Amino acid sequence: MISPGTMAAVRASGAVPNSEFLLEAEGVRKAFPGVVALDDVQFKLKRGTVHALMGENGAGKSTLMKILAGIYTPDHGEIRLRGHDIELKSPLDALENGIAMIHQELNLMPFMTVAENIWIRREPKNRFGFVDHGKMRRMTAELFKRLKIDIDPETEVRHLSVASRQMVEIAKAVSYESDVLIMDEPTSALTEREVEHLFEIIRDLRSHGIGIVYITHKMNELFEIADEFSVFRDGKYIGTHASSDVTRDDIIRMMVGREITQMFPKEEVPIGDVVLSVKNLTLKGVFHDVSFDVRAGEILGLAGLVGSGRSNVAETIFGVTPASSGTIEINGKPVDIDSPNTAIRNRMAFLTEDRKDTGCLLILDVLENMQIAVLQDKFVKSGFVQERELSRVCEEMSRKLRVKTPNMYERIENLSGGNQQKVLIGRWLLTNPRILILDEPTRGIDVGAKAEIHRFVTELARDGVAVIMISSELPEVLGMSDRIMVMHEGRATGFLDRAEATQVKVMELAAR
Amino acid sequence: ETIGVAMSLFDDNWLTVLRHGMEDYGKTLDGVEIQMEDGQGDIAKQQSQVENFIASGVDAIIIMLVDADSGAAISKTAAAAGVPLIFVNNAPSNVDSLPDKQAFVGSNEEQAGTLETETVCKSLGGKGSVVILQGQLGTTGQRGRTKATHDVLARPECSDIKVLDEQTANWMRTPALDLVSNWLSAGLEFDAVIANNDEMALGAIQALKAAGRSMDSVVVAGVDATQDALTAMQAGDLDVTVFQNAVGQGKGAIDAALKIARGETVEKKTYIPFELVTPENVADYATKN
Amino acid sequence: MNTNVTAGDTPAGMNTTRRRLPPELNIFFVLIGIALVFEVLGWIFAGQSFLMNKQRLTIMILQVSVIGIIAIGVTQVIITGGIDLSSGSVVGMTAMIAAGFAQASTWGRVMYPSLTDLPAIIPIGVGLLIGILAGLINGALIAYTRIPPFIATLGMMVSARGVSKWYTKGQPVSGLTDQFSFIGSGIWPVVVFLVVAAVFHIALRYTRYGKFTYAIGANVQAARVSGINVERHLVKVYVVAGMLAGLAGIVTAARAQTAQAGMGVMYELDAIAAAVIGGTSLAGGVGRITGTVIGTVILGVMTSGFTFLRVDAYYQEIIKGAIIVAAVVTDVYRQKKRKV
Amino acid sequence: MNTNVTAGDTPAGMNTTRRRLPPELNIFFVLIGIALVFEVLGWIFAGQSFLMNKQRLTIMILQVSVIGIIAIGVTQVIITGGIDLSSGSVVGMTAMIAAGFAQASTWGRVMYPSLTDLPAIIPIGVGLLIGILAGLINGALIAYTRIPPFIATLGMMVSARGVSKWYTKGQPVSGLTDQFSFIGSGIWPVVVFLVVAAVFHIALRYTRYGKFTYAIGANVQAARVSGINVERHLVKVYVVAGMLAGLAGIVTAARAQTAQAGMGVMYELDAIAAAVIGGTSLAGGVGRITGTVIGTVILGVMTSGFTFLRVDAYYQEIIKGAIIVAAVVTDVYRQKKRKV
Ligand SMILES: Nc1ncnc2c1ncn2[C@@H]1O[C@H](COP(=O)(O)OP(=O)(O)OP(=O)(O)O)[C@@H](O)[C@H]1O
Ligand SMILES: Nc1ncnc2c1ncn2[C@@H]1O[C@H](COP(=O)(O)OP(=O)(O)OP(=O)(O)O)[C@@H](O)[C@H]1O
Ligand SMILES: [Mg+2]
Ligand SMILES: [Mg+2]
Repeated sequence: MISPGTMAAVRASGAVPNSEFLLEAEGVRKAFPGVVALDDVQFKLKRGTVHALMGENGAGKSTLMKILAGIYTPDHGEIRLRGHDIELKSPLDALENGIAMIHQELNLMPFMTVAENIWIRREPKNRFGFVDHGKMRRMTAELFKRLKIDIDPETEVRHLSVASRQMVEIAKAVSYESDVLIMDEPTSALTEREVEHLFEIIRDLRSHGIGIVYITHKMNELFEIADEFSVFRDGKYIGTHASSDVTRDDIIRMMVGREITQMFPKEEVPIGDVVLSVKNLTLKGVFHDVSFDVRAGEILGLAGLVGSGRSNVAETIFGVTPASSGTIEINGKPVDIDSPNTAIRNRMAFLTEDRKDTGCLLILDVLENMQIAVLQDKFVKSGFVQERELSRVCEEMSRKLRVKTPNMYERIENLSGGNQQKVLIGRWLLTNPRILILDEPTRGIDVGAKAEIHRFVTELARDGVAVIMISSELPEVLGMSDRIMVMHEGRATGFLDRAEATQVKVMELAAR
Repeated sequence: ETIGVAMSLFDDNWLTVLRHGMEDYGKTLDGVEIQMEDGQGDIAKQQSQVENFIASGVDAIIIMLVDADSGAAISKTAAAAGVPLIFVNNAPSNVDSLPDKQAFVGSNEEQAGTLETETVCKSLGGKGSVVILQGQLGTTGQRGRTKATHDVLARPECSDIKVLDEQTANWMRTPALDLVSNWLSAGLEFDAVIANNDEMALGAIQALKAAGRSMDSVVVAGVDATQDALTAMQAGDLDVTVFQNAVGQGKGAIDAALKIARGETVEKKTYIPFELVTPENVADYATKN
Repeated sequence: MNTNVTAGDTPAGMNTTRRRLPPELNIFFVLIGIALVFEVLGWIFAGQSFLMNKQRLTIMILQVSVIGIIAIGVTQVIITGGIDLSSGSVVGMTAMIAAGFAQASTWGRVMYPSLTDLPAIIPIGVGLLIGILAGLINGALIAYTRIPPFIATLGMMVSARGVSKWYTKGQPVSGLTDQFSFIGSGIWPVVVFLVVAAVFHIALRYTRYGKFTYAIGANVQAARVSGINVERHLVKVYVVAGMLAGLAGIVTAARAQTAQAGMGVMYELDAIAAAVIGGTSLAGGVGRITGTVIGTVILGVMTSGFTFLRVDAYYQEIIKGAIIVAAVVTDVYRQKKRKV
Repeated sequence: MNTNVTAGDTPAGMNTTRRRLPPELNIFFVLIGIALVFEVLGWIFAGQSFLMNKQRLTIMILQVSVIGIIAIGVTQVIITGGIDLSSGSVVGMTAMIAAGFAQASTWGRVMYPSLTDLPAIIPIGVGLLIGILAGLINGALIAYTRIPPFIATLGMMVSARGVSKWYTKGQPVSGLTDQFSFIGSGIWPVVVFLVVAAVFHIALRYTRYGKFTYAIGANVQAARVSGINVERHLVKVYVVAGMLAGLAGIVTAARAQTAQAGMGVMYELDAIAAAVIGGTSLAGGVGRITGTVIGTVILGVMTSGFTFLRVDAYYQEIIKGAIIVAAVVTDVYRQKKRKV
């Protein structure tokens, strides 16, 4: 085995040895308390290819990638870089050896500027040894120009939307000019336009001989960008194939171990009375004059580009950011929703788009995460929580949602992203809402679970729940909604009925 | 024999002299072991230290009270356990009704304030203006000494002396330095500084010097007669301080403790008087504290 | 549609054992370890047992009861992600004010000559009210003006200390009635401490109050979106902390049979230390009353142990600092080991 | 294919203006406000100007220079998301030890009779070294054992205070050489403070050291995956904080021309308060030296102002607490307003 330092030096000298595979992992095992995340898996990445990694939530994809990026050390197993055994002891080792990674959870410093975030540890210095902010800005601008990203390098990251942050992460990873670029669900926060744009970047990198690992739950992306793909299931390696050789159903079968016949199990259910009526809702400087009705049993889809204000409308309806003007009526009665507390009392539920910031109680366990909202008015007797009853209900819910967790007492931060999402959905379903607002409900969710969630939404609609669903995945919006409201720059630009809605029509309204 | 000594505070100059006095005297006695605890100015802590002494089975306890009024409770605790208890320096509020096996050896805080203020009054000729530097507010020394200062200034012969301001400098030199500097910058014109202790008096001297005041034009008084203070007095900066016989009090306390522990009787109250120190007699005190 | 997805097949409940091993077990072992070290050293240097002494066992807890009572309130505050620097000063302030209503007519200098020999319930009520008021101010400032808890409670710390000094211009308040002093006599402070601990152990684990406290500390935004009225809950938590500091002030005054402006100085640090030693995380969301009780007892055992072994006072602090660090290092290390 | 991603959805121009208006401007206005209040009250009650007095302006800063020097170190520590409770005790410890090497042979009771009249550089070097050592222990404990900074520095706080008491068994160390005392004379402490402030202002904003400090505080996970050696950097930051506490100890001893075991007690709180008033967030990632300097000066202005107006000592603390809270409330409120 040669040391990471030696490899780094070799790489720096430009005399990069040739071998068939850029990066190989073999016999890798990694266990966490209560879970074997990876069990004797292998993975081989060729240069100049995009290699997709597929698998259900919790299959171990991110764990393997984190091992390759030097964040976790495997319990055992070998990693070979350009044919040489290597031991990656820290992220720095990985970076110096030309392995860069875009993490599934965003990893930026909110109070620092975009430029500072990108060049951290590699800041250009002037001749006095001080950081040269001017040069740093120019370097960022250049990078952004090359990647065709339009973000001000001087903005503090905390002011950026999730999508913009994701683009910054991508730019940062690219800036390392590494040979191996790992992308863990880079598009989960992006809309079609940015996705296309990202693919352009990826193709360019691939043509320069860079090997790219690409993790996604979006099947269509796989066929568009990946050359080959590997599938993991329950921490085990299932197989590797060229993406041209297989069909979508084959892959799903490999991942899930069964067929998934119906992607959007939309059911026609009788539409009832207007449950939620929003009139001229305005949040100064953010969105204006938004009006719409949602009826019992109806699913209203909200479509639009990133930053069009869909999430803001949802937040305002739920009382997170109370409106500056306009009215909200529930069952025909005007209500003043000044806080989420009031919203819940009016039997609303709201699954937020950013599960890390506004969803998960990361350090608490699955049970506590699931029960927190329902405690507002149920399962509490004279202040005391009815633990046994509540645990039973929560366990039932997590079984129904197929949450993959060692037990209900596992910290939610140890769950894979998709499973976290399921717990949060469970949190809201427990409250038995009449109005359900879902903001990107299937972000980062695997195909099996996605179908599962869609089925739930359908069932709720059948039970007469009024649903508002925000999604950046057009097929999802088109597939699930009875009606679609399209937003553009803080205004509702149009409504489309299920029958008339098409991808093209939505995009026209969204980009107007 | 083991004697547990509960001191109110370790980081105070005069108390350090008292502490060392006891330790040194203890070493000269055969078979006597002294165990010191630092109450850090907290009466509850001190109370617990006494209880811990009792649990550890010491033969007698000497206590320098954080506050006079907490003496009653401690007195009760020791009496209940039958362990001899000597109050040193700071008299408990129940000093006139001490139970068996308990006694007091020490001084009266007010006397210190009285001595220093009388001298200041005399050197000002009964008129002028003064500022008062108080110790940490609420402590026995601050209360007793400040009260005595006011009492003296209320006497007819000193009634022309005006108190311009009184503030706390927490017994310490730097806060006193800052405080007096602030006073000077506010244009306060005073003829004397009466400080609750020497450290603060020394801080005042530094401030006055920094502001260019001639040290002859202002009377500075402190209490304790610490080494630094005596040096300052010899240099002509400090005008008045008050000597309190730390070594004498410590020795007296240990002797009393041993006597009671051996079943002998002792005086219930022993007052060791303060002594005035001025440039005239400073030489006599050079090595005493 | 097919249903048997592989996902839910780890039955929930498989690993319930993990919950049954509470994290404060580690620090409990540390406590036992420290006690045993003193026991062994006791036989070697003092020729007697450290632990087999009923009187000492009582004192160990007695002397930290007041710290413990505060620490329980502070633990809740820290779980919400806040901090309370004012508890020590509030102890002093309530001690002074409560004692003013607890004086016996036989005493020479009473504060309120017409209000002597009152039943103990009155000064106790007054003390608790003062504590609640202080907590209310802290809580309201933190919840509604959004200033950092550090600053709000620092302000209260400085101001409350000022109030204690100003209240009687530094004079101690003594000559308290026997009825009032009773709460501080014998092992009553220990009883108060343990009852309070039991009550809040239950409150934190089995009530909605507790669940909300943890949720706010874990992620305040998520807690808000989940419908918790974060502001109102924070006020409650600080009020509870204030009330417990008030209770601690009453016990302190009753125990010393006097109240003084300097009472409770730096207790806030000991209380926070007890909580953190006991596993409460200053980042919020994590902490248990049992841990805090153990942390408090560790402080008490150290104090008694030092006196017992006649450790020179000059060294006590140096060693105390080192033991606090070592205790937490051991805890962290053990927890890490168990995790892997 | 369309190229311009809509990402920069907050118009870029708006943000640049935000950048150009530094956040500490708010607290600067608060400072001005406080000073003006004293100015007006001065004319009313004292018949003179508060600010138009060169001497007072010097003292305002002079009396908080030592707090300021510590606060600069503490600011960096807080930016990393940590805390340093030991700074006050380290001031005391270094003052004692450094002063031992700064005694003049003319003094009666010197600690090291063979080491008198040494050039000032030696005690200064010793003091800085002691500070660095304390910081090294803090940093190493925090970085490598992963115990909370609160506990590590609390341990150091207690131990260092113990060391100061033990070092000379409570005796003050006096009779310092003129050369040594010089650093504490006149406005030299202010000069030291401002030079240190300038150096670390630059270090935090224009060096990698600074960038790493902010990065760790803002998101330690992100810092780690960006290849920063978090542990090594944390050690550096605590060493710097220790060194500055050491420097503060030297200045304190030089200024008082003596060293005493009780020096620096509670300075850590003032230092943290100065940093937090100046806008440093205890959650990490946010803070600036300029803000800390302003926070420090606010503390100084208050002290001078109280003496100037001859506010009764018994009320000073009550008011001081309220002003600290009000200053930060104003700051938070102004910042919120500007945001909308
Ligand atoms: N730090 C950790 N501690 C404990 N368990 C963990 C930890 N990280 C991951 N796991 C567990 O390891 C398994 C694999 O997780 P991983 O994040 O690799 O899944 P994934 O394939 O990336 O899923 P997703 O598609 O949802 O992102 C999961 O069961 C998860 O709960
Ligand atoms: N300048 C900004 N400062 C702070 N937060 C912002 C800013 N701009 C957007 N956000 C936040 O980012 C999130 C996304 O809001 P946006 O208006 O982009 O909603 P959207 O149309 O749903 O877009 P997306 O598809 O990204 O969710 C919201 O929570 C919003 O508050
Ligand atoms: Mg993943
Ligand atoms: Mg959104």
